[in-house]
Amino acid sequence: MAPLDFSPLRRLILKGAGLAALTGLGQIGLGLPAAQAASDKYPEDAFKQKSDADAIKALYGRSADASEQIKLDAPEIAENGGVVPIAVITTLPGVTSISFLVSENPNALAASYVIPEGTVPSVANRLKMAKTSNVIAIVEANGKLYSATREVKVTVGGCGG
Amino acid sequence: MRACALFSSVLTALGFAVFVATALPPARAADAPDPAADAKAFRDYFVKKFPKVKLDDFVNGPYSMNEDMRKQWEEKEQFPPYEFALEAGKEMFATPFKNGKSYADCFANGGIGVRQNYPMFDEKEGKVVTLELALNRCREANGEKPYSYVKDEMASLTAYMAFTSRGKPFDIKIPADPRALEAYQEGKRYFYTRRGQLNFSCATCHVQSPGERIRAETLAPALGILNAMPIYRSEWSGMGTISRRFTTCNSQIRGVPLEPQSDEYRNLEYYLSYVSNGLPISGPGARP
Amino acid sequence: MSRTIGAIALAAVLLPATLIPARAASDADFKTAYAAADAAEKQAGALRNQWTTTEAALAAARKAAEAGDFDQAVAQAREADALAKASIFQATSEKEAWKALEIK
Amino acid sequence: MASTIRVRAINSGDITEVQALIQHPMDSGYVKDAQGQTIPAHFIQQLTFEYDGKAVFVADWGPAVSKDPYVKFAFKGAKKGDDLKVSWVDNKGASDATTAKIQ
Repeated sequence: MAPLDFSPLRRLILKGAGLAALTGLGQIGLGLPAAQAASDKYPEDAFKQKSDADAIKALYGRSADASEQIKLDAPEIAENGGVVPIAVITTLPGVTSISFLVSENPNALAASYVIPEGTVPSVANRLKMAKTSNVIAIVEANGKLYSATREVKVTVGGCGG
Repeated sequence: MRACALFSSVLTALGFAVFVATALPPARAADAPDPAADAKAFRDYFVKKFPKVKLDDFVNGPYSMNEDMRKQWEEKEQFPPYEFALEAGKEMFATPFKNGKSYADCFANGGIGVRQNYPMFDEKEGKVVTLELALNRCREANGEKPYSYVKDEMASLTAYMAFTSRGKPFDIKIPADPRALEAYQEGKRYFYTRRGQLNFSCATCHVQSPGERIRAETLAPALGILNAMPIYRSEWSGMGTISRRFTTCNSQIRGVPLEPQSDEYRNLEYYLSYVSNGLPISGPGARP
Repeated sequence: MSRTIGAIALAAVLLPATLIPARAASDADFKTAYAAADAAEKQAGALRNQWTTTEAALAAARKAAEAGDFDQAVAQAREADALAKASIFQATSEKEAWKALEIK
Repeated sequence: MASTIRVRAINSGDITEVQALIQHPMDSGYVKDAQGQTIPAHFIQQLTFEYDGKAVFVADWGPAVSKDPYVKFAFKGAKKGDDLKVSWVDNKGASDATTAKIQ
C-alpha cells in the first residue's frame, strides 16, 4: 500500500469531502468483534483504572503494539488543558473500536468508540488533560490492538487570582 | 512568613513605580487629544510589530500569531463552543417582553447588524452607552429586571447581536461634543494607567507583549480585541462579556475590579473600540 | 524628586509593620491599626485603585481579631495599610506617568 | 426546553460526516467549587448514533471528555434526507435524544 500523506487528507476530511479515499481501506476483514467493543455495555471498570496499561487491559484484555498506520492528531501545546482537540484516523483494515487515553490523568481512559462495519475509522473529540502527558490512541482492528502515542504539553491553567 | 512575602512584594511594586516615575521625561504640555491620529498610530504600531499578520486577522486575537493555537481554534470553530449561547441569544432576542415589546424596539434596524456602532456617545446623557448597557436599559424601560453584565443571558444576547454584525467594520463615532472627546481621553488614560499590585496597565500586556505567554495565557493584541466579544473562554468554561473581560483583567493584576459599566469601563470600551475602527466584528469568539 | 522622598517615607512606614511587637497586641492595638488601614484603603477607593491584596490583608486582619489573635491581626492590618498606601502612591504617580506608555 | 444535542450530518456521495455538540457539564469529580466543596462527577457515559435501526457509532465516555462535549465521525450508506437518531445517558441516569435530518 502506498504511504498516505496524512495532512492533505485530513484537510480534505475537514471540509467534509475526500472521505471516499479512505473507504476502501477500512472494511476488509470480517471484523472479528472483540467482546467489549461489540457490546453496548458501558465499560465501567476500564474507566476506573488509574494507569493507561491497566485501563487497556480492562477494556481489551491485552496490550497494544505501536502502528505507523495510525495518525494521532493532537496539539504540541494545549491552549487550555480543559479543551484539547484530539483526533485519530487510521488506514488499518477491519477496525472495530478506537479509544483515547491520557496517561497522566487520574483515570487514564478518556473515551472509547465502537466502530461498526460501515463506519469510517476516524474520530475527532475534545478531551481534558490534567497536565503534560502522553495521549494514546488505541485502534482495535481484526481482533488485534494497535496504538499511537503523542505527548501534549499542558501549561498550568489560569492564575486563580 | 506570608508577611515577609507581602512586604517584599510591596517593595517590588514600589521600586517599580519609583523607577517608572523617575525615568519619566519631563511632563510635556498636554497636547489636545486627536482620536483620528491616535487610531492611526495604534494600528500602525501593531502592523509594524506583526508584519505577518493581516490587519483584519488581529480580531482573532492570539490565534493570529500562533500556528499551533490557530489549528486548535480552527478545530474548535467547526462546532464552536459558543453555539449554545448564540442559539439561546437568538431565541431570547425574538421573545417579547411581558408588555409585548421586544429588544428590536430599542435599537436601530431592529437590533440586527448594529453591534459595530457600539459603544456610542449619548449626547443627551453626556456619557458613553455600551451595547450591554443599552440592552439592560431596554429591559428596564420595558419593566424587566436587568441581567448580570458578566455572563449568561447578557453574553447570549450580545453573542447574537454580534453574530448578526459579523464582518461589519467597527464604526465608532466621536461627535463634536467636548464631553465625547473627554470620555475618549479618559478611556485612553485608563488603558495606559498602571494599576493593581502587579503594576500593570492594559497596555503592558496587550500593547507591549501580545503573542507572548504570561503564565498559561497567550496575550491578545489590543487592536481588535473587542471585535470578537463576547467570547467563550475555555479558562472560564463558559461565555463572558466585555464587562467580564475588563473585571477579570483587573483582578488578574491584583486590582479590585470596578463595577461593570462604571464610567471608567464605559470610557475604556469607547476608546478601545474607536482605535479598532475599520476592523470587522468577529464575535462571538472562542478563546483559550 | 518628591516621589522618591515619598517612597522612602513609605518604606519607613513599612518597616515596623513586619517587626514582631515587643508585647502581645491588644484589641485596642488592632482597632487602631485597622482604622488606619481602612482609612487608607478608602482613599485608594476614592482614587479607583484598590488592590486585591489589600482587601485580602484586611480580611485576614478581621479574621485573626475574631479569633483573638491580636498579634496576627495587627500585623495583617499594618500590611493592609502599607499596601493601601502603595496603591495610593501608584494612582497618584500614574496621573501623569501613563502618558509615557502611550503609542504616538 | 431546547434539546441539549446539536447535530450536523452532511452527506457527500456515500459518506455522511457527523458532528455533534452536547450541552453537558461533564464534571470530573476532581474539581472544587468556590466554597471548597468537591463537585461530584457528572458526565455522559454513552452517546449513541443510530441510522436505519442500527448503531453506526457508540461513544463510551469518562469524565475526561471536555465540558459541552464534541465528537466527529463519518459513516457510509445514508442518503440526504434520511434520519439520524442521537441519544445520550449520563452517570446520574439523565438522558436526552433527538433525530436529525441528514443534509
